[in-house]
Amino acid sequence: MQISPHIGSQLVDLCSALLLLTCFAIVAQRRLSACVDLFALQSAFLVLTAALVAFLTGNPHIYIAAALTGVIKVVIIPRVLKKVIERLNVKRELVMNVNVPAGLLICGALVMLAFFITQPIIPLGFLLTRDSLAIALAIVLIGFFTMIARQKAVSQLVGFLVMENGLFLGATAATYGMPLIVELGVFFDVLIAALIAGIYTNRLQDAFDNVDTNHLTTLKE
Amino acid sequence: MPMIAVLVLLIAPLLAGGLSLIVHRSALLHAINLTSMSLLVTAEIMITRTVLRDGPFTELGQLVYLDALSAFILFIIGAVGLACSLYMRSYMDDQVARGVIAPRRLNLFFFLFHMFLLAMVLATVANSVGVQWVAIEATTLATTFLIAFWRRRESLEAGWKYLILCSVGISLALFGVVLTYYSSLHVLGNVSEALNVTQLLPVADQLNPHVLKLAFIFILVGYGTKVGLVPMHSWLPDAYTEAPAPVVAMLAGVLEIVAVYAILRMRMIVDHAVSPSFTGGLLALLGFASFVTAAFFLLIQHNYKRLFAYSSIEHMGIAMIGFGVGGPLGTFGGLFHLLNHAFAKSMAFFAAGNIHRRFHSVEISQVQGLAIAQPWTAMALMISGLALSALPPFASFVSEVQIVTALAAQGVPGQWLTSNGGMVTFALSDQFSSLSLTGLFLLCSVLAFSALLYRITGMVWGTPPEGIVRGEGWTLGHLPIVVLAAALVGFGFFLPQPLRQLLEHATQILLLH
Amino acid sequence: MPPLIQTISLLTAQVIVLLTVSPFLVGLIRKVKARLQCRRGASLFQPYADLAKLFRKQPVISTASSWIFTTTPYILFASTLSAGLLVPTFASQTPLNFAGNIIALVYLLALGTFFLILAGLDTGSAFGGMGSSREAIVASLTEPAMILSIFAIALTAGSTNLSTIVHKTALLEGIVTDPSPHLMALAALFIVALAETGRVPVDNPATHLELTMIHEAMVLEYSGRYLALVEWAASLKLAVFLSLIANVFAPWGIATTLAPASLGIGLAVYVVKIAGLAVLIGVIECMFAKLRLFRVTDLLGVAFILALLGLLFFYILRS
Amino acid sequence: MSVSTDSLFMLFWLLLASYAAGILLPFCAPRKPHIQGMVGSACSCAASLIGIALGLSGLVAAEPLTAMLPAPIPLLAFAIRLDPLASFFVLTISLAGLAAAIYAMGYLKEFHGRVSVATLAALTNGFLLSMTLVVMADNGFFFLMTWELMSLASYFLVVTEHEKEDVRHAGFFYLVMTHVGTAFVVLTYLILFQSAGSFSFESFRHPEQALPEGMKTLVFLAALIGFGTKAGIVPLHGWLPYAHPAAPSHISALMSGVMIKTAIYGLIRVYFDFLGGQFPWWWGFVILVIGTLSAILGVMYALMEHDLKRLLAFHSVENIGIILIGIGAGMIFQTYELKEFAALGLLAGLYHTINHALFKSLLFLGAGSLLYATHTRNMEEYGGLLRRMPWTGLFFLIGAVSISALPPSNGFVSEWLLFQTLFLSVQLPALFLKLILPIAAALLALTGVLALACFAKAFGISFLALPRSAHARQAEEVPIPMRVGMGILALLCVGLGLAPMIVVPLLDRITGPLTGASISHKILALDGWALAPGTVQFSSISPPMLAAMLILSGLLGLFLAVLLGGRLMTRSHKTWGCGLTLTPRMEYTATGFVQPMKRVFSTIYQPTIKLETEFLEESRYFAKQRKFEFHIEPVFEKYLYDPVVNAFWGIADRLRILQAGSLHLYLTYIFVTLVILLLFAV
Repeated sequence: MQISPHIGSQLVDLCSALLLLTCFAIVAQRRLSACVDLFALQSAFLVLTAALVAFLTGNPHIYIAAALTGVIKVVIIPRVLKKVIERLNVKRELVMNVNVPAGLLICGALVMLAFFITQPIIPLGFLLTRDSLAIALAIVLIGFFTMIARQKAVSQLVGFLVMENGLFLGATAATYGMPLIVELGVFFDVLIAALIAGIYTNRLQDAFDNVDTNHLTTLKE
Repeated sequence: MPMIAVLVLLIAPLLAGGLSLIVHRSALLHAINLTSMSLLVTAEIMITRTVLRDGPFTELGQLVYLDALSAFILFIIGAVGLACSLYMRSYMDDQVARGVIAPRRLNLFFFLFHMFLLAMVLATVANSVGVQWVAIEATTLATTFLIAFWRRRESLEAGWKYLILCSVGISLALFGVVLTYYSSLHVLGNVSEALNVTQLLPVADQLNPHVLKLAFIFILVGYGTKVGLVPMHSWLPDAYTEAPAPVVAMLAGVLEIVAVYAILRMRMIVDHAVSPSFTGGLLALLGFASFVTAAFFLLIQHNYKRLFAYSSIEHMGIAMIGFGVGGPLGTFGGLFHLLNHAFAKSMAFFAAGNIHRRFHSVEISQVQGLAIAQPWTAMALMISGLALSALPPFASFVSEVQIVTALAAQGVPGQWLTSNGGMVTFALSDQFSSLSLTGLFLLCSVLAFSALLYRITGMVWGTPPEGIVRGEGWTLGHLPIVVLAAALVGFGFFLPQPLRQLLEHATQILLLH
Repeated sequence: MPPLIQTISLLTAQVIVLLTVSPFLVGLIRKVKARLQCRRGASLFQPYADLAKLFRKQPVISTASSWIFTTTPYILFASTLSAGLLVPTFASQTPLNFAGNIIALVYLLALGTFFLILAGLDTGSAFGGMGSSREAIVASLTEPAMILSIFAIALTAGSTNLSTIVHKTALLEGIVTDPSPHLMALAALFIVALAETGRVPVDNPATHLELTMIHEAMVLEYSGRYLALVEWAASLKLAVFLSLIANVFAPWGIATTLAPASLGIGLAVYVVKIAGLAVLIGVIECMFAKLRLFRVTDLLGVAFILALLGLLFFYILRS
Repeated sequence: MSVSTDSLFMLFWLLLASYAAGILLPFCAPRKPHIQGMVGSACSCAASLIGIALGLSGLVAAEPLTAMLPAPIPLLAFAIRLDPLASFFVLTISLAGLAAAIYAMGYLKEFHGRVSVATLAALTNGFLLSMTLVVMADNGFFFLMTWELMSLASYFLVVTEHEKEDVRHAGFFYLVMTHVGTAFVVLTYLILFQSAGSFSFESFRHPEQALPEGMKTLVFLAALIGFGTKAGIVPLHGWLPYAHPAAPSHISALMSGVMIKTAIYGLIRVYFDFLGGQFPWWWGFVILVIGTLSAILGVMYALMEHDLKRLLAFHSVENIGIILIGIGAGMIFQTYELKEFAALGLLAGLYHTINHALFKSLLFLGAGSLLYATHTRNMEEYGGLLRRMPWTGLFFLIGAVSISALPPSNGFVSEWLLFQTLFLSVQLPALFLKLILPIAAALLALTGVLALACFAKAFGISFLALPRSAHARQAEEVPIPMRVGMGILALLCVGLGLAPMIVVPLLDRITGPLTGASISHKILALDGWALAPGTVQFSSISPPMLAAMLILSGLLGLFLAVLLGGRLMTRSHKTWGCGLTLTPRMEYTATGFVQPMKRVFSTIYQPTIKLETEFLEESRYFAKQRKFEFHIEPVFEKYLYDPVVNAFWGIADRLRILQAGSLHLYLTYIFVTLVILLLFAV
């Protein structure tokens, strides 16, 4: 079956927008496990987008990328994180560095920033993926912001992973996927990084008996 | 022939890493380590000769790209790596003997060490910018446990900070890579080689400048975190304080430089499309930020490892200023300074390791009369201190003078503030402003000098406190110190022909051929 | 008469004159003071008798002292006499004019002072040290004023060579053009002379009260021929300064040629002039009390300012 | 008379070789301290002798020796040029070096077993070599290299006895000060580089585009601060009184005698050679004022010192000031195109430079001998040493006479020339300067007399009267080599005093090219027997004649004594101590000696005096013991050095907050940087 490029681009944009929405949701969400779920959801949307792009452009290695994403980010990593959360039994983010409304406002600003910055280079993009580069950048920035705004190690991890999602979106949507070898490398790294972080949180728990990263301030001038 | 060399480069560490997991005698581990290192060095020498003889070449089907610049970086990796391996012999055994680390954890240590090495080599030889990114991220992952190797609370904290900050930075760099790809697509089409330097360089001038600017900023901030440029430097002092001496020597001596190399590679591409003054301005800006900040922080250090950490930041800043100012002189000086810093700093950390073993404290106030307690180490510390404060007869003096001269003569390339938003324009290359920058440079160097030598002389001179053993026997661990010192002095007066050629070719490469 | 013989004879003449005249000046000053204090006082030629007696006496040397103590009198004598040879006395053209100008004279005298200070310290007695220390401060305070006043004079005469100055002024060059700076310089130099030669109000040569003495304290341990030499040197110094002042500021009548007649006249006039100055000093010594050591600064400050003003006037008048 | 370039070149290589040998051989020598010391000293002796030959032949050579080694590294070129100016300083350095080396042969015994003599000897050679190269360098980069090496070598020599706290402090203070100076020297050369486009001195002389006025001023100031710090001009002199005493005495002699002179070399090189002697009048004025200040303050602080080596260090400040007075006057005359007078001023300055090098080294060596014999530097514990150490005493006395500029010593000649220069200010057009120069002369005179007082104190308290401590009582004359070392310098002091007719023409070969006026034939009157700057009518002096006069009239005195007194017999007896037997405690102390000065110049010293009296229980009229403390305000430390240091510390301390340890903060840094760069830089 064949979809007109126009509609295709609409669809891709829609998916990207959904990704962005989940970002906001994550920023707003206080409960950690919910955050993780939202991340899983976002990854799912990401898979969807990737698949869509793959289908529309019909180059196969995006399928692989999509599949990998599905396995790693929808299944494995959320599992790991849940485990960590259970073990540390931290349910909710009690204190945040930035409260939710302010956070949301800032995120809005970040989105605008992303559009402002990418606006001159959007025309270069393919027809399919008009705005997803901007959205990708927005997601990266929001993920980054989440890491700053949250205190618990886990939620910082989530923020980091959100960044990664943004990057992946950029890679797939804006450029129809990086060269395969790079993709693989990236996935590998992300996986390892997540695992290592998981291990660390455990160790931190053992050492400091909490994972509130605000307590990590013994090393300073 | 080069083919083999390249294979050796990649396989030796891999193999060594694998073996380190299975063997269980420390002597054997060290043997493996030394063999792989020396293999690496020989391969490096072969490659250098090839590069100098018939210029850049690619291997393994476009996967590997080697030119004078990467050969130069490889040379540093090899030299410092070998020195570290020699030093580790006595250091690690001592750690095990004193029960600081369980014998079985040696395997893990060596495994990670080799992986670390492998990742750095890969990052240096990779043709594709993407693969390079993967490798650099890998270095983070490999080192984060090395840094936290002494499972103390502080080391955990340091490791965590290192992991988070560097990963975030690296992700930003990835976005830069994506953007590069994004721009190259339109010229090269959607091919898997579209990220290869060999492909990008020829067509670089057709790439979209705006995208490249964005890309470069992401890359700079990303890899800059790895280099430890202010304000992305915050992880560095903690990590350097907590990690075992040989690891720090590698981090400070090599890893930073590999990251710088990654930035320079990207810059080569960007400069074709955008005027060099853009990248140059940014580099100089961050360079100065690092230099100034570090100079002041050096004043208030009471822990000798942190002291050296900040001096690393300082010297990376100086090198960045060199590259930012550009021109044959600035670039040459920058590269040369990287080399000198690698040698001096690794030496400094070897010394630090020895001191810590003898005095059981990282507090400067606890250490005195080193000249009597540990003559060799005292010499190493003094020499590295003098080299790090850029005094003759050490090579760092030459490179720093080259850089500051370039700065005074050319000033910082201007107009990096002209944005599409029509920002303020000011060129910092007229005589007076370049002089004022020179003044700032000199002021900071004096500050850094005073701070560094105040602490170091305080440790070296005087009489050692009660209960400190006096005298120091010669061990294998002293060999690298002596060799590095000799090299530092020697390069201060004349550069061996091959090395000089290497540097000059690398400079040429960075100056858009 | 061949020039060499001429030179030597002139030199010997000057040496003899200085050596013979100087004790007389001391005697004269004492006499004047005595008279003004309604005493008869000793004869004018008492100082000669004193010297003769001292030379015959066997000196006592402190066991604590070193060769510095015994050589100092000779050095002192030598330096003062050499200084004297640079100053024109009865003839305006001294043969050794080329050997040193007025600065050389100042430093020759300083040489003597230096060794005298050392000698004062050499015996180890507290008096000597005290004298030396005070001598040092007085000397250091006189010097700047001296140099400035000398410079003022040098300007008016266009030379720093004494003999040249005197000769020119004697032939009525320079002096008449601008008297005011000359006057200032004269005043300054006179004060300096009082200080340098250890007269009241700076020092009192007659006293032996440890709290007040400067020069006397330094030479307290000297006796016999050494004391004789020191005393003679002191009077020589006085003679040098007086002839300096006399000839530089009032060179009239000095022998400008080497004709025997003019030389004779020159000699007579010279003796009269310095005798007059000696009387003046005597009078001053009676009129003023000795200043406290730390008041001396003010006096010499005045001298400095005067000299400076002299300089200023000169430039203002000339330009 | 001219010397072929080849022979010069050979001498130069010989010089390098022997210094290199001096650096290496001590370590190769057997592990016996005295052998190592001997080897090292022997090498530096040989090298210094060659250096003297090189310097002399360089002075008279027809054209300067130039040599250029292939540049091994971009920008760095090992280029040397031996023009008269350089040769003069090579000569000066080598003369002092020779004496110090011979002296060291005996003096090093002091260090056997305490420190590594081999290192000490090697460093000494390195120090001398670097100094020699500094003045020979013909390339800015090379100059900076040798300059820093010189500082470094001297630093390591200063901290030879690093077990002592004060030595460490002194060393570090010196290191930092000299580095600050170097920074300014670097700045100087960089400014010159900007318009010259190369570091070679030739291009500095003839830059591609002319230096703008503003830049010239910057060069002037930067060079003044940079070299001034090394020279120890007020107020940058802070390090001298610490560093010079801390070093081993023969090193102090070299540092104080010649190292600070390399700064004078630098100043002359930059001002007269690079800038071609074209400057506004206020440059010379500034130099003159700084010189006068340094001279006065230097000698005044010296007066209050009772640590012999500190005293000498302060006198270095004074003499640098005197040299600068000459140079400053020269510059002023140069401004008004009075080239001959300019030459005279410069010549006087250079003459005093070599004189100071000689007598200051001599005095430091003397101080070293006292230290060697008594193991203390405190004057109050000396006394009566002239009888125990006759030779040292004699040499020290000669040094003292020279530094007090008394005839017929060399110091007298140079200061006399200086006075004449200042008196020639009559010829200046500006009234202001007409008045300033004579006042400088007056202050110079004051300096001279204070120096006289100071050395009367130094010699009198140390060498005369009764020993004031057990140290002094047990003192013995120092070994032969040390005496020889001092003797050479003493002879030179007298020689240069008596033979200006030889020195002046040589100096004229330097000042002639620099100022464009050759004056030796004008100065030398009466076929060389008299010096007459200006004209014989204006002023003249004949040191040999003065000496002759002194000797003759001395003999006359002796003759009179014999004539009038007959047999020269003496009786010796204890000094009369008012009825008590004389003890050292009755003697005048150094503190007592300078008490009047302290009172008269109290505005400068700001003295703080503390007197504590502890009375007997029975009666308040009898003091059991009294404690007298007296300090003079360290004005410059308090109002200049400390504030600067504290300022930087303060800033650094406030910056701590940047590194507060919070991960979020660090993340924010990266985030903000990224955003800002994205917004502005794109």
